[in-house]
Amino acid sequence: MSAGAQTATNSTAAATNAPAAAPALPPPTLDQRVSALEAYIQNGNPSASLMDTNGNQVTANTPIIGVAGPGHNTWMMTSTALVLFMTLPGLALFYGGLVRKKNVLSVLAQCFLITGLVTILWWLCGFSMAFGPGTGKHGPFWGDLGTYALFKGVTGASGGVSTPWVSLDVFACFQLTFAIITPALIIGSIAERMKFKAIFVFITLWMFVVYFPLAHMVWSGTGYMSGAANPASAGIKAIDFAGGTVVHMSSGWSAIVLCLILGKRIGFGKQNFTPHSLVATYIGTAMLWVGWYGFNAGSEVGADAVAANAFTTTTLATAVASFVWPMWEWLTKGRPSVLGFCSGAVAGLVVITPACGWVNPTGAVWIGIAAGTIPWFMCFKVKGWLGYDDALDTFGVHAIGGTVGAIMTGMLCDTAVNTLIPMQTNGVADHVKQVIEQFKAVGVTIALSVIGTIICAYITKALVGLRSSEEDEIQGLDISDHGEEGYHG
Amino acid sequence: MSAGAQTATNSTAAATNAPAAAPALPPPTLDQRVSALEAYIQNGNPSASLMDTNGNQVTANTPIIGVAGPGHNTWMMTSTALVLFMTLPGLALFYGGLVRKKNVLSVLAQCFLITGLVTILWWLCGFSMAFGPGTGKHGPFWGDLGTYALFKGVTGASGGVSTPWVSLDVFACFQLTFAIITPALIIGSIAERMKFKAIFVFITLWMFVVYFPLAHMVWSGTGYMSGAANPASAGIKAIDFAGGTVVHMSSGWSAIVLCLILGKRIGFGKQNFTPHSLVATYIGTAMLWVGWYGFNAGSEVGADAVAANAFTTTTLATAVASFVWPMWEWLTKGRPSVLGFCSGAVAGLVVITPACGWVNPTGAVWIGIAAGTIPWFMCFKVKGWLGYDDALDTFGVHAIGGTVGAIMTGMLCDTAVNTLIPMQTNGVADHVKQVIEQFKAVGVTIALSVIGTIICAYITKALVGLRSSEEDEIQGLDISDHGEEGYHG
Amino acid sequence: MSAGAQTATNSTAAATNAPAAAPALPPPTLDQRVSALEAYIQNGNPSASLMDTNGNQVTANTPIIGVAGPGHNTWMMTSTALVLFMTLPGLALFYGGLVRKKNVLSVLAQCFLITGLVTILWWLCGFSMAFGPGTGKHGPFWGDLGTYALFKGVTGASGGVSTPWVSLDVFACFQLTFAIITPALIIGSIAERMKFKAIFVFITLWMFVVYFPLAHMVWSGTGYMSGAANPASAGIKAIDFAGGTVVHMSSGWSAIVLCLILGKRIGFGKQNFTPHSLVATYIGTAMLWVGWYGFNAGSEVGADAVAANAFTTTTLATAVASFVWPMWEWLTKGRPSVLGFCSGAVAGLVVITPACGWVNPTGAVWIGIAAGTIPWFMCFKVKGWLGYDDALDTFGVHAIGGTVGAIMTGMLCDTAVNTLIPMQTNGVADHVKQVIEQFKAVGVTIALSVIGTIICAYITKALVGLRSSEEDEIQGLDISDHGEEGYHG
Amino acid sequence: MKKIEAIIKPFKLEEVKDALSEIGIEGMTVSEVKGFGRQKGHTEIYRGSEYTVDFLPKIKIELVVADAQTDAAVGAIIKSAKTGKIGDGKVFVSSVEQAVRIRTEEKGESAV
Amino acid sequence: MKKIEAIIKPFKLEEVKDALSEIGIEGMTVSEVKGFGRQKGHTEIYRGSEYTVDFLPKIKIELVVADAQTDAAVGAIIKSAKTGKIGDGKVFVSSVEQAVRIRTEEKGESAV
Amino acid sequence: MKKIEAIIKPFKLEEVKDALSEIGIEGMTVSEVKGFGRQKGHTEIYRGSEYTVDFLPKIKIELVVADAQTDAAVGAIIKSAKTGKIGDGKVFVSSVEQAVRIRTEEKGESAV
Ligand SMILES: Nc1ncnc2c1ncn2[C@@H]1O[C@H](COP(=O)(O)OP(=O)(O)O)[C@@H](O)[C@H]1O
Ligand SMILES: Nc1ncnc2c1ncn2[C@@H]1O[C@H](COP(=O)(O)OP(=O)(O)O)[C@@H](O)[C@H]1O
Ligand SMILES: Nc1ncnc2c1ncn2[C@@H]1O[C@H](COP(=O)(O)OP(=O)(O)O)[C@@H](O)[C@H]1O
Repeated sequence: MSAGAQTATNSTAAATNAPAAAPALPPPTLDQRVSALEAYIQNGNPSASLMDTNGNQVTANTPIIGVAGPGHNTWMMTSTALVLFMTLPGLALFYGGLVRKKNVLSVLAQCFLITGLVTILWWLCGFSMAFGPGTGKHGPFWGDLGTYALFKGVTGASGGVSTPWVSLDVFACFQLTFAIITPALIIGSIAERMKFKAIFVFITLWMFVVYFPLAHMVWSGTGYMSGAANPASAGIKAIDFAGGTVVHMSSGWSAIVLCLILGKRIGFGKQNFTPHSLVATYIGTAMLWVGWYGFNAGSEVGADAVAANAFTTTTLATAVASFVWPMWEWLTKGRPSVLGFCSGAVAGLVVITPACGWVNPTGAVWIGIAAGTIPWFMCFKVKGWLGYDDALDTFGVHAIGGTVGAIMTGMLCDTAVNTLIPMQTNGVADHVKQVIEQFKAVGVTIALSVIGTIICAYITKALVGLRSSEEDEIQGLDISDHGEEGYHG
Repeated sequence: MSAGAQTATNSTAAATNAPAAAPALPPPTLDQRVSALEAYIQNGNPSASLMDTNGNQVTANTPIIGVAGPGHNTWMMTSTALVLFMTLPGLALFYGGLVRKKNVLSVLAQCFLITGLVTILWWLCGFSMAFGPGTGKHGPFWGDLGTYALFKGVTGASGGVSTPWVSLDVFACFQLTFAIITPALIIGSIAERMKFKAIFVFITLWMFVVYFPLAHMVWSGTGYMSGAANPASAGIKAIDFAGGTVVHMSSGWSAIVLCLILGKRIGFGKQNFTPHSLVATYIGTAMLWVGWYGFNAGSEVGADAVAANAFTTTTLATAVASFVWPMWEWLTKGRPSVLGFCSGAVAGLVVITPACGWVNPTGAVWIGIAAGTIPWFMCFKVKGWLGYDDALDTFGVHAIGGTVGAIMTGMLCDTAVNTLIPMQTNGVADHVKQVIEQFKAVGVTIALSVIGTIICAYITKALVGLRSSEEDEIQGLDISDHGEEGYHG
Repeated sequence: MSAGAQTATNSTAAATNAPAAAPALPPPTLDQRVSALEAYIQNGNPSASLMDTNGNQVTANTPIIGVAGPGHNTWMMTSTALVLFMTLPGLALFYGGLVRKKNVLSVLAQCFLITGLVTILWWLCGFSMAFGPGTGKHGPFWGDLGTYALFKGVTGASGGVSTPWVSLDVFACFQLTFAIITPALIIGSIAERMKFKAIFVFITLWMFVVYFPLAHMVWSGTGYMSGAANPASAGIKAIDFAGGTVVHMSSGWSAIVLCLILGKRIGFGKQNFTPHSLVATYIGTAMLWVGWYGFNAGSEVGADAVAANAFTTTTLATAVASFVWPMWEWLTKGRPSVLGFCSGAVAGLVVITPACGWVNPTGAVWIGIAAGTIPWFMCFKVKGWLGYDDALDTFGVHAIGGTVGAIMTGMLCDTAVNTLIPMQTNGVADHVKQVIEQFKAVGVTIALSVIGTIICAYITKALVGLRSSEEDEIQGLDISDHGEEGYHG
Repeated sequence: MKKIEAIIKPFKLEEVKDALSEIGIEGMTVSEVKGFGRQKGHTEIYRGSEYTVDFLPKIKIELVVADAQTDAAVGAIIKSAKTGKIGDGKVFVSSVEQAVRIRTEEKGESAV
Repeated sequence: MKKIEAIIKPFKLEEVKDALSEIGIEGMTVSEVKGFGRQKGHTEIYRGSEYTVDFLPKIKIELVVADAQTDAAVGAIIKSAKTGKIGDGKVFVSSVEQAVRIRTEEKGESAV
Repeated sequence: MKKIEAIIKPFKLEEVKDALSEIGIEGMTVSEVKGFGRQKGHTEIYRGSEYTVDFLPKIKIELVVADAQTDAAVGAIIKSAKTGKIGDGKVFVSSVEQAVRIRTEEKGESAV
């Protein structure tokens, strides 16, 4: 199942209704109890064998229904820790190494701020907005405030039919780490010049305007673009295993818009903006890669064969892309660079993200080649031609990479890997149909991100202003925004 | 169950007696075998269904009794690796970044020394002293030397009735990582001036005088303050899920005492003691957070719903505290600092530690707010008023944070989260009772730590002296104690 | 079972034949289904109870046969991520910190290059050559190109009889991370002077000439030295749990040969070659340690009691060695150094690698003492006497450590820990027999590594040359090979 | 020959270098220094400990020029380094008795 | 005007700065240097390779002062930098011909 | 007394130090600097942004010597620092009026 399939929309219902109904039902048979245990191994629905052909439960629950299973729960706790590790310290170091020394702490502070801020929003209402069932007309676009606000009913019990073996609270934490890293990615574009207060306000608004709706649309059981979790009634039957649209496209396209509104850094194109520590960037890259296993293989919400496939394709695509990008540098500039290896790896991770649980290993290799080539071309050529100042290349890598990934997912998805593909792609015609759905999802995502960011940016500008003063920018944001220096002595 | 409940006191007994008794017993029924498998999913006792109402075993063991279960064992191996990661390199970097450049290696060396030294002590007799059953009068305070000395009987078989699904040797390693990080925390207070040899002697003594007894008292099945693992006969029915008393209070209160005995660093209050690398501190903080999931959720010794709850409350409290601390800075000093984000996160982790498996998500948010406020106030205000030189704020964060956590655990614990709460807190009166137990445990812990540290410090002073020479301190401990420099060229 | 036992040689056969045969067979009984579930807990063969005494399957598969089990699969995904973490960023930082500032990026680039390059080779044919069954005369020495080339048949389904609970694709990724770190270790010897292009060519050749054959010989079910996985027909009945021969001896002995062919660094013995950042080396060491849990305990390919034992012995041996090495420094040079703690830990990890799943905790302590002593003596004394320029001591630590480990494994292995020991070591005589087998494997490994490296090195020299120009070496490889600097401003 | 030492704001280095190149100066030596002067520093707070940082990052440029070039060089530096705000720095000129180019052992003005 | 260059022990910087401030000196430039002299260094050992480190960390203070202030400044430095132990450092005085404040283009003693 | 300032290639430092020690010079101060001159730099590319780095790492050695030692010292530096390739650096000599040893307050040539 894809990340989409895990939406826990009816979980509390399932967990609380069943016991209530139980007294009237005969106890489960030994066969049913064994079937439920087998469902644990298969990451399947343990209640299946309790149902008659109409889906009515005919015996009482076995003792393990509603209980999270240790293997799957372990994988999800591990995955959640890994995805947090991607932001803190992974992304912080990756980005922090690329800025000038005088701004390193500002990047670090921004990542940490987002972690705390988004957690609070998620607990307050974000999880409910994104993964609450959402009824009525707005159901496909927006969850609801009531179901999980203040983590009501978010306990260690299993998350329901679609995530039967994982604690709902662990699932909520797992999804939280996605909600954290997405806005943190935006920072790359606007580094070294946006003031801290403005980032605070902008991100708060952006979560409500862009992220919560998009996560709901793509991953919720009632979502508008949720081809896997909402196969019956999704308006757009797109697939996105781990967040090509929700995470990378949304952050990347928002980033370029914010970057254009904000303007270039003082001295751009004239002064030397060399990364202050490629060693930090390298450590960050490696941590991103390692953490990304939680991001991608964790998005299966269970440690089954699809998770294993996602793990494998992530490995292949990333390694290939990390190889291809510096080879292009070698060919065109005479030397393969460390930043090239790092950029290639991150690009590979981005492009495989939507695809990892849908494509086979060979598909992953193709994706790796594309990931090492197209974002490279964006950063080395197109960026120069267009002249925008996307400081750390969030656009070139995440927006373009996420878009390429979304489309290639439709081209390369394989029903032998995952049976939930809406168009049951068995030939070119099916793939064309799936690609069309993917293009629609790409269009909606870009539109929402661009318009949402324009709105949030101008509100922020009106409230607190966007840019640091010239003096602060020259002195460096570490001292002006945080009263500290990164290194001393 | 709390960390306490996992004490493996009768594990080898269970593992060896059963087979001996088996021949006389009829084989287990299919129902019993299925029940044992279901117990695996539930992290329950697989032998329960083999017993009659008097607790006598009536059929032979099923094939999986005494066998560690893969999901739970995986979680505990992962958790153990994560807790080691907290010390090496997490804490080492967190502390190492805060000292001056000339002392960075000394902090790193001290953390590594403690890792090796404590491992050897643990293998020799420490595990046995802390988690050996302990009989007779001293039983509540001290284990025994015989049971597990030299890791006798510490094998991959399951650890017994209270930790049925985890290998005893993995449990011993997990607890070892706690025994490592606790003395390593003390280093924060006495950084930059205590000589290496003195740290060696002091820590060796301190493990015997303070740590092993305290771990036994709080977490062993016969412990004096072990309200969860020893509900029947504990003198103080306190609860401490992952080490608020054993780890943070013991290290923090010992640290301040040692710091006062040692005196201030040369130049304190006059020279500039700016942290030499907040980037290192930041990386260390993030690693602490990630590793702390093993510390807190691992303390359930299994991947069940309580572990999931501990995981979730750890996330919430930490994120909230990391947000609140810099907000206080912003309010009072005009700027939120990176060190503020880091300090808040660590404070949050400390305060939630005793509470994580007992409180619900809302309780965690309250704890996060307290953690971002009280230790902040200690470091920003009280420390200045009192004028002690707690170099890296072990007292302000760990002693005070651990104490606040111990008490708030009693206030906020929730029987819906964990049924093992001694006072079965269903109303204000029960909570008051539990809080009183918590206060008693706080008192005992402080008394033991303070008195123990005074004894160990003066013995150390008599044997090898405590402080580095003035010349060494000025030159920096890296060169004088280790003959190396942290950075070169 | 040892790493060897996991070879998945007949996995696809098992996975595909069974269903084909199924229609004719009666369905499995409830007892058989429960037995298969119990096999999951025990990491045993789930098909065992389906067989008659001749090993013919008499009932159809239960639903979980061929399905990876969540607990074991989780452990192997976690372990794979941990082993990748060892190379990126662990080893890269460990080595990167030890070189001079002007060469830090070159080491980082080399590690990343190897990661991408080896992944591509592994996918193309390497996995098939190493773990393909291999038939006929060459079968003991070399797999085949057909079975798994381009990851054909490498899916999320379970890997077969010998790794029944782990996805074959996860196993392939796990083994890939070993194939990555092995050549990356070689870099230590030839750091700061071998040109990037030459490393590219050399490593490509070396994988085919040394690594793939050796991995096959030691770990495949048909391997020549695979005493555990091929007990019936292995020519040399040696045991190597996680890669003492395949990983450490092969890289270490190859490294010294390449280092001698390459010659010393300019200025060796005259200029100051102080490590540029022991902080980086320390972080790298800690990451190696944490990641090595995946390497060692993961080599059981399942989360059972042997994995738990490997986890425990790894902890003990490493901690002891990290303590012993600096104590020798303290005794002989007056000061224990941070580099000593780090070197001791790495040496401990190396020496316990072949032994971890075969020896008991006491054996591990002995191994730790040897590991802190013998490699220390090599680096502090022998290296000086012989005068070779093994820049980062790959020979002293990995070649010597791996060799010591291979032999001590035979001396200390314990049938109570693992029943697969070929010589069923129950007394001195059996141990002597096992040690003789170990010596044979040591001999073959050294011969293959030395000869293979000579061949590869001279081919590389002929094709592209080996050394950087004098000017490039003085300027530093970062600028000359990669056009970048590690730190700026 | 004269030695010119200029203490400037770091971000002005490129401009000063270009200005000097333009008037034909092809050698100089640069170092990172900290300056204490009228330009006020800033306060840094680390967990409640406040430090006033009044040594600010500056760049020192040293160049030895022929007597005849001195005024032009000083002028070029002043023009290119000036922002008009406090902390722009200083230029000092002193006399050099001898200069040698190590590579060729040329002496005097032809060495610089 | 005179240029005073003082090589001092790093941990004495604050004291020297204060001493100079007291006698009314409000500008100086400071850099991190390594000193070689009579003060003996130490040995560092990295995996058996021993290196003698005889370049020790020092701070160099440069300040240009009016002729009249020179003696006072030198005196203040000596007094505040002295520990009496080997390695305390040196003070050198030389002559400066011109000084310009970049911001205002003031010249001579009013520029320093 | 004279002040000798030498800009040399970094990897030559040990040799120069030894050469100076041999002729009895027992004090000097060293700093890391960046040099701009005829020696051409290199290009660095970071994700498509190309930067020409023409400030190259150099070492500056400063030593104050008695007048009589000047020529010997300059000669020793030149000899030991020379590689014959562009970028070997310069030696500048200027006059120092006063030198004080902080520890003893000795003045003049006995202070260096
Ligand atoms: N007397 C001096 N000697 C040496 N350097 C000085 C002196 N006065 C100022 N400087 C240097 O010049 C820099 C700028 O001086 P400052 O007084 O801050 O501003 P301004 O040059 O605009 O008056 C200082 O940071 C310091 O490095
Ligand atoms: N002749 C010299 N020229 C320049 N700097 C010198 C000279 N002699 C000493 N120094 C500097 O002064 C510092 C202290 O000198 P040293 O001989 O160690 O002690 P002391 O000044 O107490 O005699 C040295 O580390 C070096 O930086
Ligand atoms: N006029 C100058 N004033 C000060 N330093 C100079 C001057 N010219 C060159 N240098 C220094 O000397 C170094 C070497 O000079 P360069 O012209 O590259 O080579 P060479 O000395 O072989 O002619 C430069 O990097 C710079 O540090």
